[in-house]
Amino acid sequence: MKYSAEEMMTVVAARELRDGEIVFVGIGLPNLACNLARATHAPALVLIYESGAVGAVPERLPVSIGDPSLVTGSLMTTGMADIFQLFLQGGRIEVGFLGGAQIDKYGNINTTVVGDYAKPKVRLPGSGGAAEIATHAKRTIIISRLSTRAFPEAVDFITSPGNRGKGKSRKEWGMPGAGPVKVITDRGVLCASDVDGEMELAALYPGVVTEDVTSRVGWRLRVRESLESIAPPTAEELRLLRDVLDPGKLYLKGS
Amino acid sequence: MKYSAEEMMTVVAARELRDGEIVFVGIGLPNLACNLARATHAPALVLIYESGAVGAVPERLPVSIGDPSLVTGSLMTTGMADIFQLFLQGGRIEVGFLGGAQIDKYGNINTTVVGDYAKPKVRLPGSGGAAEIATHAKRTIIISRLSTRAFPEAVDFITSPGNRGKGKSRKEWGMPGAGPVKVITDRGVLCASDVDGEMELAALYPGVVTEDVTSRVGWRLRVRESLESIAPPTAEELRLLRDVLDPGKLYLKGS
Amino acid sequence: MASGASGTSKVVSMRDAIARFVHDGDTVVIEGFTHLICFAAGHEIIRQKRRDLVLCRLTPDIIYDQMIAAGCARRLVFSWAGNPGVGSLHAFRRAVEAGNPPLEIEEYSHFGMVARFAAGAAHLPFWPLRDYNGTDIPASNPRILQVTCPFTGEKLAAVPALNPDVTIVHAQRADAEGNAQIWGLLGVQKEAAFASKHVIVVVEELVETSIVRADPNRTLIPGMIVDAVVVEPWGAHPSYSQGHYDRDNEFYLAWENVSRDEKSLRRYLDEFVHGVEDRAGYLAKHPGLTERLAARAMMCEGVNYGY
Amino acid sequence: MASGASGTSKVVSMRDAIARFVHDGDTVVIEGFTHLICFAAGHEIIRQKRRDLVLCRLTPDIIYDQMIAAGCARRLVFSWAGNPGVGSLHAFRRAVEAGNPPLEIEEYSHFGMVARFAAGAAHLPFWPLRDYNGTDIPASNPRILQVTCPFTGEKLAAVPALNPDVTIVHAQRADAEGNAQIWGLLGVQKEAAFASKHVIVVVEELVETSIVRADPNRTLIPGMIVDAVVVEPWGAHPSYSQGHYDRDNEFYLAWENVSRDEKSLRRYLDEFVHGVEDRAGYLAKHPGLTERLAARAMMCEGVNYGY
Repeated sequence: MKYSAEEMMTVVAARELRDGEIVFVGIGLPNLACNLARATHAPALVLIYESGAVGAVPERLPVSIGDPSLVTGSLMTTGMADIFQLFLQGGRIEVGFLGGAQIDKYGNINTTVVGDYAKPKVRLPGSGGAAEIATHAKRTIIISRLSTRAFPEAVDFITSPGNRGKGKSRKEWGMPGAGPVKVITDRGVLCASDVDGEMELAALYPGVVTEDVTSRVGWRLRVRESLESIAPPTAEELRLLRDVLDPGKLYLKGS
Repeated sequence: MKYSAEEMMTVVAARELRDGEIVFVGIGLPNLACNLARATHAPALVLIYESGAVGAVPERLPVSIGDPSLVTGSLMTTGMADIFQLFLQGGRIEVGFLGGAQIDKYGNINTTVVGDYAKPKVRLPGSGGAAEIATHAKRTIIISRLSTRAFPEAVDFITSPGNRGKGKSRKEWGMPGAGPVKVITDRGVLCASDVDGEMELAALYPGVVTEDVTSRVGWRLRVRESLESIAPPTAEELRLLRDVLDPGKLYLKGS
Repeated sequence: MASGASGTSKVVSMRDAIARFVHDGDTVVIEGFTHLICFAAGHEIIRQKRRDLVLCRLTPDIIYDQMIAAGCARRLVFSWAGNPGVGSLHAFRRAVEAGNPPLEIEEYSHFGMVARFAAGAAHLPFWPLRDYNGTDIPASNPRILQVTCPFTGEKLAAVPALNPDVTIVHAQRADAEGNAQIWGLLGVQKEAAFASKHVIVVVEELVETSIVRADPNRTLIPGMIVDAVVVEPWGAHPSYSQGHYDRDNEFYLAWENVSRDEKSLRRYLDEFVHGVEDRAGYLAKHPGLTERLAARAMMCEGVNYGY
Repeated sequence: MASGASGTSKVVSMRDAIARFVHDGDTVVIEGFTHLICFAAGHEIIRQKRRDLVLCRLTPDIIYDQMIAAGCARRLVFSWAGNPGVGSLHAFRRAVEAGNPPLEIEEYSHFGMVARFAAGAAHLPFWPLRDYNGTDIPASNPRILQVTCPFTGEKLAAVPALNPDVTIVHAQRADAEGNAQIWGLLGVQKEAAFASKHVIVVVEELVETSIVRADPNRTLIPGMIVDAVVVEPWGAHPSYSQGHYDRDNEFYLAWENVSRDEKSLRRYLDEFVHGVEDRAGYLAKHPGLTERLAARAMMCEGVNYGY
């Protein structure tokens, strides 16, 4: 069965989630991945959105993180001070999903500017809640398509902290969470080194060879000795994505 | 018409309130005074209780500051963090009522201990929200029966700050509110000096002479040159108190 | 700490909840400002003879007076220790004035206690507040310090985070996973629960999750931070539950005489705490109580969550 | 600042509210996270040609993009400047990337903005948060400093209080004194309103005070801090009001093309902002809108406030 890169990324992200976990969700693929996980192995997943919805069960695919469908039927809807102070800073979030225009070898993410901050070539939206998710979630998972532009050795601006930045490790900075443990790309998965937090190629998708990944990363990517090979989406996963979860192709545009 | 000391104190306190003011209310006489003011010249008074009820309109006399009748029909019921941070510290409270076991010449109040803190002769309940009311309300009014025991020159323990304490004036301490501007007693009213914040005899009730007050205060009480004489309760004020507001003599026990 | 959603029920008996989550030496919070004070939990702690507890609460109220008299407490952290609307807590006073039994105290104002819970809930080491200038409060408590504002140079009071081992919250209703809804006075229950390693939610009514989900703004405590749910109607008596029953003011008035004398207090505990097995037994000893205090219906309208 | 209760109505037209409470050079907040963003107020500010405003908001959204394009803003204080779910705010990008028009920016994360409002509301000079370590954010903004915990010695991030001249909050309903009830997403509206010198509440429905008093836990903003009440149904379009109407996603998608070109953006403002007198005129230009977006009914049950 043929499938798209987005479908594969969504499936891989869904499989990362364990039943009952508390997930801080953004819009787009992470949202779909959570829905897929809930429909398969993790029915008790708790979805939290920075907008204030806790335990959301949206009846439609939310078009923004403040979609009314996230509120209706949620377990709790509260103010943003609670979300950032009690849930995130309070250490209650187990998994956070992040993406960004640039991701570097330590998983630092830039969503602020391309170029110089004072005179940017491209002005991006900025942090939103990403800096806090990256700081406080017990672990974060980055999702991004590979390209040398998106994966420079060092990002132009660190919006969300990775495993090492500004000369110190997360531990030295005293950051609570474990940081970005994985980067799910369109060709394989990078995992953070236990030793120094650098991202290493750890798994490949079907039909992908090592060079397909290393050539699309802007630094000399470390490759683990034994690479995992990740199973393609099952027929059931694809059926759920295509027929149930995103039949209007709101997120899976390329499929 | 005869009337009791409590009735007079309640009437004098009620007259201190201006229509539309936001009043932080305790239980007992202040509560009754607010109800009397609402029933006479100040129908738009807003009552706030530290328990979280804002704009309360209790259908019965509340027996505690957390009485359910304060919630039912209130304009807003919220958590105590809001009450202390947004309403009190936020500077939204115009008048606060306070009482205490000991009140000194600067309006410092003790509700903590009689005697030494570590080895108290009498252990009192402590601050509750009184320290914050005294610090943040735009002005406070103290209500207390006179006695040399209740009005020592210096209190055993400053629970709620008055106009001068621990060697500094309110202004030097940087306290936002004006502090205790009046002490309403059972025989007359003391007012804070504009110069140094010391309480001075400013007004007498009908039939009371200066010595009736000065002899019941534990320091050499300053007496203003021209003493106001305060009108007794009107027939209407007494009717409201006795027939409408406290017919069961819950607060006006002595009447 | 409760972690994630079990998908399974957390409903247990009060006996099991206390046995499992309250241990000798623990820092324990039973919160609720006048409203929703869980006397049922306090009584079970007394029955299970817990010792050396650090009891924290803004207003110790009658329930902590009973726990102090029963010898459960090593230390009291509080901001107003009285019988609200009545007068003294005499067991507390005997402990502080005469060391009978010995009791350490650690004292704040209400705002100070609120701030300690807020810091604990937000995983901050301290909370800043404009307070205590010109008072003897900081000198009486070495845990009240000052913090300097990095912008203005102002010195503000600071209190440290309070992170209890267990917080017990009484709620009008919750589902089996502990998603708890409270209306009326909210006190500091949210902050105390989020600050705590473990949370026990005690409810008047166990409801389907669909009831909670129908009005998510009413949820004060999410099930993800709750360890146990105990269904205990009338569990807050003589405190009250808005919409269920009124405060038993007669009881508060009577406590003055019960607690003034050590022996009569002990007789009270013998009969109404040790002398019963659980809350049902307690209620059986109060005939007519539920009729006397049951709330009349004053329903508000619902709102529209549609889109 | 609104002071006390007038006992009289604060209801005025949007034109009068903006004329009276929004002045050139003011620090202005129109809050609402996705939900309840008061476009009607933003349009009136554009019509009244306010200049040199310091616009603050977590997510500038389309409304601030329009105000920037219209030349109202001197400075933008924010944490996420995008078209939510779509992409860029092009007027904002033109201003920042090409100085067209010139715009100062002051940038935080969401938590930083929440914390600034929280400090302002609580009358504290700063708010502490665990944030920004290992990032370039503090170096880009001199108003992010550090504060030292007096108990642990830890260094935390600190942001200064934000106290706007005026905050505009859209609510589902309020009474004539401005006691406002909001359900669904609450954003930072409470903090922003309490932090502000003046507050304008704009409502979908003006209700009797008895409706507010029937469910006091639903009140987010008390009338005592409100200066003006404007009744403006559909005033949040293309944003939404839970229980009244859905978000107009088509509009958000279309904005990408409208705003990408300076001239087409100006044509939009000419037709839909300057070209109408008020919200009624705006709605008249969108036939079928109310039918397309009206919410279906999903009422929750009420609760019992009796005792």
